[in-house]
Amino acid sequence: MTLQHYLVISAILFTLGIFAVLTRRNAISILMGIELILNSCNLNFAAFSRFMTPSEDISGQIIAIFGIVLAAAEAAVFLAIILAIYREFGSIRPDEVDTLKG
Amino acid sequence: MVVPLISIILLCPLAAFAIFGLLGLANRRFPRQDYLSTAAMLIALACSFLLLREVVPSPEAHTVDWLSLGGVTFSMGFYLDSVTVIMLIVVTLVSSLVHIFSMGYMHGDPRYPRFFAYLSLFSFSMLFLVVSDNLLGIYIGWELVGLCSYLLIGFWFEKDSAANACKKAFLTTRVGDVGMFIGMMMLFKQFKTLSLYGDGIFTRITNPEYFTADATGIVWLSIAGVLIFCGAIGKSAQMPLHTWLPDAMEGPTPVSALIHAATMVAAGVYLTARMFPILTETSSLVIAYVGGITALVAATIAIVRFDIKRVLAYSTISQLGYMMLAIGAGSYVAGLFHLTTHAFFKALLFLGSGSVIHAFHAMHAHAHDDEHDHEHADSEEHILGSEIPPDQDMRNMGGLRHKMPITFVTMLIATLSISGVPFIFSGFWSKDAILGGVLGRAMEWNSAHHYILFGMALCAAGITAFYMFRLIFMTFFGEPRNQEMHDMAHESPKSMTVPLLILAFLSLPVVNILWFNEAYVKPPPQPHLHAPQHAYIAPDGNTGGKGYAVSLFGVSEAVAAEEEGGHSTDGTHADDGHHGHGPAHTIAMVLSIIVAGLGIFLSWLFYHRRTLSAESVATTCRPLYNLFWHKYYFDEFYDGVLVTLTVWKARLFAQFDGSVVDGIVNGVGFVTRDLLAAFTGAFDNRVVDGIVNRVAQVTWAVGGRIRRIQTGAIQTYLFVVLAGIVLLILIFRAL
Amino acid sequence: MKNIDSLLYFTPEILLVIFAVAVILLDLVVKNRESSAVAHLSLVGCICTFAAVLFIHFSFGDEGPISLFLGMIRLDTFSSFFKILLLLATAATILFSLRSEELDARLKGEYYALLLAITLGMFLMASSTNLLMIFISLETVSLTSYILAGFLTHSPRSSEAAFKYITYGAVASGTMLFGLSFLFGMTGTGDLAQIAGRLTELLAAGDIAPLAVLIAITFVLAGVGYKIASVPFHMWSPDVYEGAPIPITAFLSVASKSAGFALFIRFFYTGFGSTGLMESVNWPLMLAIVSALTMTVGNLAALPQQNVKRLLAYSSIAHGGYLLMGGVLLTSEGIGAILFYLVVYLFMNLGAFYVVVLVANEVGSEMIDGYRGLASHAPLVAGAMMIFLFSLTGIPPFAGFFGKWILFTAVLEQGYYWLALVGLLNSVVSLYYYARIVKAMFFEEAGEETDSVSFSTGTFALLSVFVIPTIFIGFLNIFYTFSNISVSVMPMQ
Amino acid sequence: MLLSLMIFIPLLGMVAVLLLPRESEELVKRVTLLFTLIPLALAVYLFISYDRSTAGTQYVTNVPWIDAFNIQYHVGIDGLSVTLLLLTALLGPICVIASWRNIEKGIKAYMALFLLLETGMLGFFAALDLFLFYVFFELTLLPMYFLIGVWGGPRREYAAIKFFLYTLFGSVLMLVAMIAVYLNSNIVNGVAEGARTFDIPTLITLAATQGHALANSDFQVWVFVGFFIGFAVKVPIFPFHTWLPDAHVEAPTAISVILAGILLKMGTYGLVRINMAMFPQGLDHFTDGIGFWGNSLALLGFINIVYGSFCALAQTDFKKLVAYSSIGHMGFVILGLAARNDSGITGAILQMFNHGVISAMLFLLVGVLYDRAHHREINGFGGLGTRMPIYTGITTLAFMASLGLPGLSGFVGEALSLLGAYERFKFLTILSTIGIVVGAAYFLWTLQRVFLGTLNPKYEALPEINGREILTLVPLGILTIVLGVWPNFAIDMFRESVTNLIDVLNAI
Repeated sequence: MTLQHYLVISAILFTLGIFAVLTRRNAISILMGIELILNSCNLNFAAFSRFMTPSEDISGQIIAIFGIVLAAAEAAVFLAIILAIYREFGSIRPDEVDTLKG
Repeated sequence: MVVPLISIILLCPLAAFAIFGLLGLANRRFPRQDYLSTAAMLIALACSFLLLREVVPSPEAHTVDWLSLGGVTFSMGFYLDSVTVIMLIVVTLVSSLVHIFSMGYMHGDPRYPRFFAYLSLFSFSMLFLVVSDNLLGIYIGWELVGLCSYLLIGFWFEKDSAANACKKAFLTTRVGDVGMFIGMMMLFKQFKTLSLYGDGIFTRITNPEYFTADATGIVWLSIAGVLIFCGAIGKSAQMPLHTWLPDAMEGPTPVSALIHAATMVAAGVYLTARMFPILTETSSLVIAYVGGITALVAATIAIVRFDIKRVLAYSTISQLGYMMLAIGAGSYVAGLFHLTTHAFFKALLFLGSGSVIHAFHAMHAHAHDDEHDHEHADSEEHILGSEIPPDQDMRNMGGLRHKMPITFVTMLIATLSISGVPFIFSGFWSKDAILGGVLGRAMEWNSAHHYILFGMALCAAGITAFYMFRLIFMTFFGEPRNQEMHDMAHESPKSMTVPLLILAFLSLPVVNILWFNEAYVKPPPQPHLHAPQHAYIAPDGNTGGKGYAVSLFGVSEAVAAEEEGGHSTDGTHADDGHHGHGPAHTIAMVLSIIVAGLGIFLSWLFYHRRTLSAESVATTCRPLYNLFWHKYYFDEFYDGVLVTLTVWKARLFAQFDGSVVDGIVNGVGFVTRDLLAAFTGAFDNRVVDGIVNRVAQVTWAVGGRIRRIQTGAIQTYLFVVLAGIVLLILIFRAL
Repeated sequence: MKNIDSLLYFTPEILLVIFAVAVILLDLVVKNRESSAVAHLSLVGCICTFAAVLFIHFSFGDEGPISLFLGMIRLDTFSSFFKILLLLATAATILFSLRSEELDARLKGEYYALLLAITLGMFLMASSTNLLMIFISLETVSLTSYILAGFLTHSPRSSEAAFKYITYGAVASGTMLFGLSFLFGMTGTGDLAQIAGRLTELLAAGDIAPLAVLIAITFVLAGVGYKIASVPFHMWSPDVYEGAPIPITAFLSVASKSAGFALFIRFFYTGFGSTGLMESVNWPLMLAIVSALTMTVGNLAALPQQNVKRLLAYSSIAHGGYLLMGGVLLTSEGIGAILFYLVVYLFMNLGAFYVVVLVANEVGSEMIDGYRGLASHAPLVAGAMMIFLFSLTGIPPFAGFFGKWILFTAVLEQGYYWLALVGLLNSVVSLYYYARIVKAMFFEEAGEETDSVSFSTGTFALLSVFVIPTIFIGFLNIFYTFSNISVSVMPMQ
Repeated sequence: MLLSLMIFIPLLGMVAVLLLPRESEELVKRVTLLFTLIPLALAVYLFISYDRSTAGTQYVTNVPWIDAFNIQYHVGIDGLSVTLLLLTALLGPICVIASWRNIEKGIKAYMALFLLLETGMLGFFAALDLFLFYVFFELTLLPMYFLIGVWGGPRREYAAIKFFLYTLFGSVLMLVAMIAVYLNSNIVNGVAEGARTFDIPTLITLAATQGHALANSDFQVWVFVGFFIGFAVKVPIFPFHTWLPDAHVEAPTAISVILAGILLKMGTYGLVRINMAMFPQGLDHFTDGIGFWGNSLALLGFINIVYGSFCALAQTDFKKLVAYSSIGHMGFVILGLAARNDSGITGAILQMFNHGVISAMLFLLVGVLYDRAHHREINGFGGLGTRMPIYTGITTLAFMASLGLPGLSGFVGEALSLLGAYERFKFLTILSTIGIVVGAAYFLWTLQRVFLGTLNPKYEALPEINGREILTLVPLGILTIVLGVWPNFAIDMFRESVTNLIDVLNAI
């Protein structure tokens, strides 16, 4: 497996994530899309750090680790907010949450 | 000695007015404003007589810096020569007499004191105009007298007719003044000064550094001269700006006598005379023609008037035309001579008519309610819209000579004088001098122009005699036509008759000869005209005087002598000058006597013997009568233009935008008002302002659009983000 | 510098952490729900941190920039400047929150703790010089602000704001992270300065395509642009600002914008500042266009607004555009102008929001109509608002004018005449909507007869804290010099 | 020092007024009057003690202000500014007296704003540092905005914001030009040397030195345009004038007086002080009489004169008529300046001063009538001459002065401007004289419709002008007459300055 493979995969992940975020009619799926995006980034970092930098330099992997942590935190907050939305709007369809506009 | 005297002359009337103004501010009145003003005038009169001696040695200018810039300096000052002094005396004299007359005439008017204050202001302005030594000063006085005439014509401003008349007068003269101002600008650009004497225009014109009298130079100078003359056209009511003067008769009669007969309207002549040195052949000719036409036309109009004051008004216009003609034809002295004589007898005529009007006791009615109902208002006048107040309608008069002898006698003298009855009446001499001058010029140059001009002058003379006697006959002779008014009539009080007598005395030649003697009036040289054929206008100076000094004993020799004097400067034309001019005055005198006699005789037949009936003549030559009656349709013309323009306006706005725009003025106004003003006004509202508002609206609308993108749906936002990124990348890929 | 030694220089941040924890603990202890002890404690925290920042600045400032934690964080006057700015904003927000009635009394502890936490995150944003640190700080700030935006329970608007905010923020930061990953990949390092060097070399050598760099930069811009709400990454801000509690809106519009600019400046100037790079990828021009768009969109969209909070949201977008102008210049004058403008903006914008808080408390409305006749029954407040608004417009003699003036001088100096003209015409447009509020306050009468409101002296004291600087900053030398010193240390290729 | 005192005493007055209790209205008015009378006294002192024999600036104060940009607090007066300072200081108390009765609500705020406005105006005429100049220029905006917007007529909000937007638009362009000048102020032959500066006298000398960036003619043309638009809005010059009628009609009397009397002059003063003195080459490009651009400035003057006059002729609202007449009269100023010879410029400056006095009178008079009849429809009156003779008298004086009757001040300025302009632009000047006739037309026509004719029965009981109103009018009336009779009285002040300016203009 060469760097290109990893990059292609992460690119696909990223695109899928964006696609999900733009099209899904369910807040949870949007969250999943976001997770895909973040993970594609992590994959990138890991891959780059493996192929582009000297093997003793693992800063890339470290970034990836942090990325995972932050993604988790983000997911937590997101879910909490989705709960609030559900409480207020009785639905988690993003297109129904549009009282603020103009 | 000169400066203090003149200062007194100027300051007295000014003070009289100032006192009124200042007290008026505090809503107070000087107990006897009339005495105050009259006293001021009398002092001025005395001083003017003192000046009579002062001036003789040599004309001189006394100036102070009035407005000094880095480069140029405008000075104000007095210039004192024989002409100035004559004008001073004429003005102060007539003015004082009018003051006295008014005490009787205006008695009991609610604004009695104000009237005298205005008179004082006017006298001041007029005197300032007369003594000024520079164009700027003249212009200042010029406008100030205009203001006074505005105030005095509109003195009974409750009458709409008066209100209209005063506005018309101011605006019409203002048109002329603008021409004058343009002329002043031209002169200033050329000569870098507006002073006339000292190191002024008249000296710099000889200085090649400022001006060279080559072809272009002369053309330029002619234009400038004519433009300056425009001012005179306005003020002296020459064609085509004469229409305001008859309307000005809405003012009190003493005002008509002082301002619109004796002094202010003569200011135009005075100005032209002052500018004599820079008048070129062309501009002189223009002036002469304007004068001649005016003289003739105005006279013909006067024939058919019934309003006693309007007759006099038109006669004034025509006489002023005479003076212009004289100066235009180079008879400088004759012009000024006629100015002075005319000042007296015309003032006399007006005051006389005033006393007649006063006799009808209608003055107060006159002042307060403008009655539109009186039996004599005939249809034609309704059409014209200008009704004759009954107390001024000659058809109400007649047979007054028994009722008011003094008025009758004095007015008769004046009439004889104006009609040019030889030899004991001043009018004869002055008018004859003009005729002689013009004919002389014609014969000497044998120029067709001057023959034509002479013809005009002659006809005018005849017609003048005719309508003046028509006035006398209709007013004082025959049977009273309106009995109850006739019964009311009575001789006027002393305060009014005394001035009449004095003026009558002044209408005798003797008095005038006192000034037009030997070394007195001298036509100034016209230095820029060095071409030989102009030499006759550049005499050595004392000739003008000589002519009239001896004129009592025989005009022809005198004039011959004058011409000789004229040619002694350059021998070239001495002979034909002699031959050409010897007979000139004789012929002129004979002819003038004949036409005058003819005129008088005819009017005797028409209006006294009634062997001939005016009506029948009128009907036989209807068109001509109508022409005269409608004053050559001048007013109709102006109104017509106005109407058509109004129509255009309507169409124009129909296209401009559907509705009639606010800011369109209704009612009759100045010609340009309805069209241009309303147009620009609307343009300002709709277009200029409109554009601005449109910009605002567009901005706002765009704001609205941007708002709509903000749908509130989060996924739209995200899509915009992605789109934005892609767009940015694409754009900068391209760059 | 090694980690242990770094701790000394890290005192301010440590203090913030300590106080954040302390606030939570105190909140557990205090039983009385009404007491504002917690808030005051967090205020004390701000003050202590402030002292610490000043102490470190004046004791080590002259040693020049110090890099801490193995080059993760950089301590220099630039960061100190922002730290002070941010602390002022935080303190102000805490005071607002004390006076704001819409924030309900429960959950106090967390609220203030979060405020301190977000401040910490911003501190890091202002001073981090490594991709990792940048990303972490950005996320810290974002996550906290999501929570704060949705802090109003039982308020649909607040929740919706939070939802939109997090969705938008997550995608934006995700995109940024993707971009960062490529930067890392191309250069093999996380350190900004080294990235700059490597990129230049590689581009010069032709080992990488300019397009790759362009894409990376654009992705990064997505993250940064979202923080400073620049077109086309601005669309979250009006909704969030409108939905969030007013103090938080104020905080976001000032503090997180400032932090965003700190990050932006560091990132772009250190990371992409090399001339070689700019030859291949002309990002200043890109930013110039972005800033022009941003101010225009912000101002035009603000015109028809009826809700004052939303109006101010758009206005703050517009101001982001003005500030961005300074960022495209690559001159110390440009950055100096940004810093000075941020100081001014802090005072006038916070002031405006404070008045919004007060009016919301009294009238209970955020609509312009609610401001009708304010001048008659609360003249001082109305007057203050008038000053803030005209200062935002940039009318002399208020500070806003001086800020704009320095900004435009810097822009013109670089010959961006079109940009300056756009900016100035925009400020003319902006007058219109600011004046609408003034009009409502001064020219119109209150609908129903409202008895004149009496505010506590404390309110006026706090108000004057914003009014006085808004009037006088422009006339004082010190601020110009301070902002200039702060940029003197910026590495400029 | 004296000058600074004069500038900032009204500001002090503002603080004092704000500290007074809202109830004691009489006290507020008195205090305001006091704080406007002090500057007047100082202005008179300056006017008397000013050394007329030199063109140099006098009473100079110059202290550094913002070192970072080398901005100084630099004030001083030359002949031009001292004249306008006197005018400003004179109109101050007059307007306070004029507002004594007819301001119903918020008299305190009104007076405070008025004092602030006065500081702005005084400072503007005295400023010698470009930045300071601009700050004062803008400082007049805010109070004016509120004075129109709060105390104005029915459409006051529209008028106020319109005025504000117009002026701001103009001044941002001016700001660009100003910054451009600042940035180029230290560049000689392409290399920067020394510090940049905002100091007006320095800049003027720099702009005249060979090889200096400011002396580059293209640069001058562009900067000239920038400043020109800024000032043109204030003057106002067609087509930037449409704010004026609205603002005038809506503003309360005293404020209209200030608008017409002072604010318009700020525009023309700026033209003289900055555009002409600092950018002679730019000026030359627009006034050298060659081609369209060479005549453009004179053309604008001509348009203002004729256009303004005709618009005035079209109005039926008394106040709007006066407003448009102002546009017409400012046209003479532009024409005179375009002539750039001593008679032209002197005429323009005189016209500035005289128009300040006369239009002030006119607006006060309109106010007097409005306070009594509560409308301004010209056709709604008639025959008032019988009812209120004194008022009629004063109005006639003002009208005559305004339509340029010789012997009153209006004439001197117009005549000189025209005389000067004719030397450079024959054709346009001759066309402009139309304005004189039209001017006479609309004033006389108004006079007739309002005062002459039969008395409108509605106004049988109209009270005569009272002492307070006369008190506001008399000083102006006296000035009108004095300056008409003895123009040197004013010209002595700025003759040297004008000569100096012309030397600068001829130097290029």
